[in-house]
Amino acid sequence: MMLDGLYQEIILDHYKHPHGRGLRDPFDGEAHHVNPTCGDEITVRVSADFSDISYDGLGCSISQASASVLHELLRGRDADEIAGIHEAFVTLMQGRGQVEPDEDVLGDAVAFAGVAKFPARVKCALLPWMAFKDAAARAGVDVGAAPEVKA
Amino acid sequence: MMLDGLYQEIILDHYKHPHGRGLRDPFDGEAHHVNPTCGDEITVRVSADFSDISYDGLGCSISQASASVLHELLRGRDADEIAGIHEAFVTLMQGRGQVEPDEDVLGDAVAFAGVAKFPARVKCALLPWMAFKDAAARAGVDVGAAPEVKA
Amino acid sequence: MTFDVARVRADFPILSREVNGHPLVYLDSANTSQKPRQVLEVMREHNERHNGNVSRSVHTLGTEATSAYEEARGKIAAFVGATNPDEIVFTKNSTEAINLVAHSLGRHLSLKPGDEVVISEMEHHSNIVPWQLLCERTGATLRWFGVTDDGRLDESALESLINERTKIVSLVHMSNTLGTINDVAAIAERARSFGALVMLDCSQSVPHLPVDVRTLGADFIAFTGHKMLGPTGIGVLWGRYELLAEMPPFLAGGSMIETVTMARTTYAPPPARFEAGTPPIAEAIGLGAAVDYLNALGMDAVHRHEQDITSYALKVLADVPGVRLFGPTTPEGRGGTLSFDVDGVHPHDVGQVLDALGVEVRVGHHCAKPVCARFGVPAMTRASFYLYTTTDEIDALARGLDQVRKVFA
Amino acid sequence: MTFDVARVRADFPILSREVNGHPLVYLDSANTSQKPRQVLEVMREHNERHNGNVSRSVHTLGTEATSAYEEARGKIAAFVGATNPDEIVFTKNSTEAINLVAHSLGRHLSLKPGDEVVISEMEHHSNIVPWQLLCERTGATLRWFGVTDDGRLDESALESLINERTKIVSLVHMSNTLGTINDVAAIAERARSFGALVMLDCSQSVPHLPVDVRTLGADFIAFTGHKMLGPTGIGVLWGRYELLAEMPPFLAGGSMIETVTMARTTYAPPPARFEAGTPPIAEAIGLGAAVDYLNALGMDAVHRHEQDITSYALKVLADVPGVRLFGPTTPEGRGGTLSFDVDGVHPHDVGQVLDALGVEVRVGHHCAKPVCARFGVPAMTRASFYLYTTTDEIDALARGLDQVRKVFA
Ligand SMILES: Cc1ncc(COP(=O)(O)O)c(C=O)c1O
Ligand SMILES: Cc1ncc(COP(=O)(O)O)c(C=O)c1O
Repeated sequence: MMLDGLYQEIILDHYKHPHGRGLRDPFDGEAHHVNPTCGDEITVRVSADFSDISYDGLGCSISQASASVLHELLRGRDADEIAGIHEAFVTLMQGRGQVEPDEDVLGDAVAFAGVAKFPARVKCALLPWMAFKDAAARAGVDVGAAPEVKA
Repeated sequence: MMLDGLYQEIILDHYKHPHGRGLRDPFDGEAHHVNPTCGDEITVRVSADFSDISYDGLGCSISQASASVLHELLRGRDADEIAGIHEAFVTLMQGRGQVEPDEDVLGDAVAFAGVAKFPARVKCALLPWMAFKDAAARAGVDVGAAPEVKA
Repeated sequence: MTFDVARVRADFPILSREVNGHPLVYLDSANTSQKPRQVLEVMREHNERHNGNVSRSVHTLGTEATSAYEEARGKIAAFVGATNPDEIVFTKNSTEAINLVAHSLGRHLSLKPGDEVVISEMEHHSNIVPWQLLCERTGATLRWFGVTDDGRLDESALESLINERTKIVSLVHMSNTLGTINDVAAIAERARSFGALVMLDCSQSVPHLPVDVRTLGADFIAFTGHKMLGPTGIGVLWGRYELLAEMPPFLAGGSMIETVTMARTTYAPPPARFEAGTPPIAEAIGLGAAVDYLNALGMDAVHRHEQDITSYALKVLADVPGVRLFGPTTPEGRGGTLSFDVDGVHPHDVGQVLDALGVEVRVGHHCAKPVCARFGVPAMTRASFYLYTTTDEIDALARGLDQVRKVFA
Repeated sequence: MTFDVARVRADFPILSREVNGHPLVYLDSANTSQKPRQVLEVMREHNERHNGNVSRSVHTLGTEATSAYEEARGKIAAFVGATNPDEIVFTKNSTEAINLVAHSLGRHLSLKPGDEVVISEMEHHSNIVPWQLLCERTGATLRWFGVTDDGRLDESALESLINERTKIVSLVHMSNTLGTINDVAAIAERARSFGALVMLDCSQSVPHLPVDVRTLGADFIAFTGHKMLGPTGIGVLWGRYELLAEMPPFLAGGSMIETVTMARTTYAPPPARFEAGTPPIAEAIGLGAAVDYLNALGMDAVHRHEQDITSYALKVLADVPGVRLFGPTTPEGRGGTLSFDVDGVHPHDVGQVLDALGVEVRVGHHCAKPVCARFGVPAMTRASFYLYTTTDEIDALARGLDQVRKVFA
């Protein structure tokens, strides 16, 4: 696959200068996810009111930038908004490049539209979002149905 | 493979009118052999002086005729003669149709020359001979080295 | 539309060859089927253009291979009515699929003395020996359904055979010797009422009839690529996802793990958990193409064609003197696999004479010795049909049997 | 005669394709190799002319298929110096071969608490997890050799690691990540002195260097078809015949039996005992053709060519800024598999940028997480070579790495 659309400036920026990185206390839910094929790892912590979302991880530019964007986009929102954004991001990622992203909803995350055309990288982009969802569930907040993500 | 040479008159005769068939007492060694691919079975009994060789079995024309011929050919001979004939028969069967049989040594068994061209049937022809060899060994008589027969 | 067998045959290169100077009459499809050009071409194209290892690479070849492999999984899932492709585990053959369940489910259920596993006398060795070994390892008891004189599963002992001790029931869906198609609804229902799990050996049914796991009543089914127009080296286990998700791994190694340290390993979810090492990639893709081929004809049409051929063959064989059929004598509840005895002639000799005439049948115990024992014979001759079989070929078989009787008169 | 790499390349159809608008530069042969026309043609010919099931039929097709299958066994035996073809067991891949030994030998030796199994930190997951599971099943203890900073097997603890409790030692012959070729003579000798058995995972060595089981010092070796120009779906276990003959079966079913009743089964001698069900027939025949291909070139020549390429690549990579090599930095005692880190860029991103330039390398943990852990990285980028690799391709890799650094500057 050509690189067009994969390494958007926004993604590289978030990768090189991640926002909100580092695990912080206090938190209400934490989840650690691993991508078994490539070894990428992420830990996400959330407070039940989403006033903070902190994370740390090892991984490629896509997964790391995705975590940074998630932090920016979801922190401080309420559960309903978060559920909507979460669903929009998952739909975008699973759309094989056929889904038109809504910048009003997704903000910087629209930069990931190109990733959806790289099946091997979709999992990278989704990794922080899946870990976030689990962490939220452990904090007692349901942010929407689990998508079927193939390992 | 065409049938030329497989179903010789002699073989069909021995099959339809087997010589010396049926298990008899007394005996000094007995062996039961099975061909796992086709289910053919044979039991052979020998007295240590080879004054009798008796057998019973279930199987195709080739294996049954071979037992009948073996009975005719080996009964009443001494161990050395038997070892020679045994070896000649095994060599013939494993020769892929390239070995010229010696009628003075093999008698009716020369009719099996054609069988050697049918790899799937060589085991049928050899079955009684292998059982005989084991039975002789159990009677305390060694009639030659075991050939490598593929199951 | 009638089934155009001539057009089907044109897709199978091997069917135009000769054997011993006669046109090939291939009546051994229950042993292994022939493969259409379409399947061979897809595999060749894969190997020549898209070969890479799966699930391991981000590169283009690896991504193409992975997509094709997973697409095949999806096609095969749909073919047997599975709604979730992840319920399809690729193995090397049916036999591995059954062994996988015997090992993994045996551990999952912690089988122990007092527990019972139920099979039948009609099974292929591949659905007998894995359970014998499981019982040896665990101390569980193996029990089995008998077979009636007309070759049907004998359900008369159902109530005593399936009881509160029963943990696993594994039965053949269509017998590879008798041709019997088992309606296992009553057995499966009773098994379920005692919480036992049900496996069906569909090695002979999936190739020949529409099979839908949603209505079959089974928890697991096994089938094998080479009997359904696909290549050798590929088999399939379908299992209910919740069950697979609870079961421990069987074969272990690359690609089935979540994370590995020297001290401890955790495992990937199904199907990856059960696909250790590099899978038969081109073979899975070939099987996907076989399923495309069968779908294009329609499994109903394939089955109908075989029913027609079977009816014809049953009539023709009934007229050959000295032929005794094992198994159902009418086409109801049976498939196109006819095993028989020729009076006074050993099956080996029957097969040999037929082969001299280009007619390829299987002779022997058909990996089902207990069936032979049940009918008191050491071996049988078997003619088995598929979508490319013609009535002319049945006639050639009958002429061949006349020849057999002449040689051994 | 010099090795004519252009002529070799002409035999591999895939090498003329483009990837993302660039000529394919395939540097992932340690993952899976490409296949020459000659192998694909033999398989096609088999499927189109001689397809039948093996070891089960007297008919012509079955006999032809059986002969071809057994001939392949003979070729493969000769290829690794085995004098008896019956020491070759066909499996679906290396992973199955290792699992077979772990299960069957584990039972044969009645492994129990107090016994020890020894592997190394350099193993592929397929030579780790089967032994972990064996130890779980039996209570035996798993121990392992470490890896030195320069990527060699650390034999300093040899005396404590191999002792009177050691029952099985299983080591990789050539590492799939570090490229290290292990001379296991000292370890094998010590193992033997305590009566322990030695298995070598030759998945990476048999494809690339002359391997002779008569001088290797091992009791079992495993290797896999798809890494040595053969098809997917076929692997090989070689074992000393006397050992195989004593070992109980692993997978059970058709073709591995001597006789079966419902109550009890006896087993065929090796190799049939370990080949349950319909084997990967066409795949074994394809692997036989791959061996013919390698023999025609000569494994010495293949190895020499790869040594040349490796020397060249080691030099070129040493000059790329920010590249850190894992494993031996000189061509001595290593094969053509180079894993490295690009400073500040995750391997996934390295691989993606290279792929955009048509350069196919593997990125990730290479099914060897403990090696990554040993060197303190979650993943590596790996370029691996074979008989068709050219110095131009190494140059393309170096240019690609420059591009990687530009994108992530
Ligand atoms: C060293 C080593 N061992 C074992 C394996 C497993 O081989 P396969 O995946 O063919 O079972 C591989 C390759 O994947 C390998 O490189
Ligand atoms: C009913 C049945 N079960 C299992 C098998 C085993 O299939 P495979 O040999 O492909 O594992 C066969 C065919 O050989 C069969 O007919």
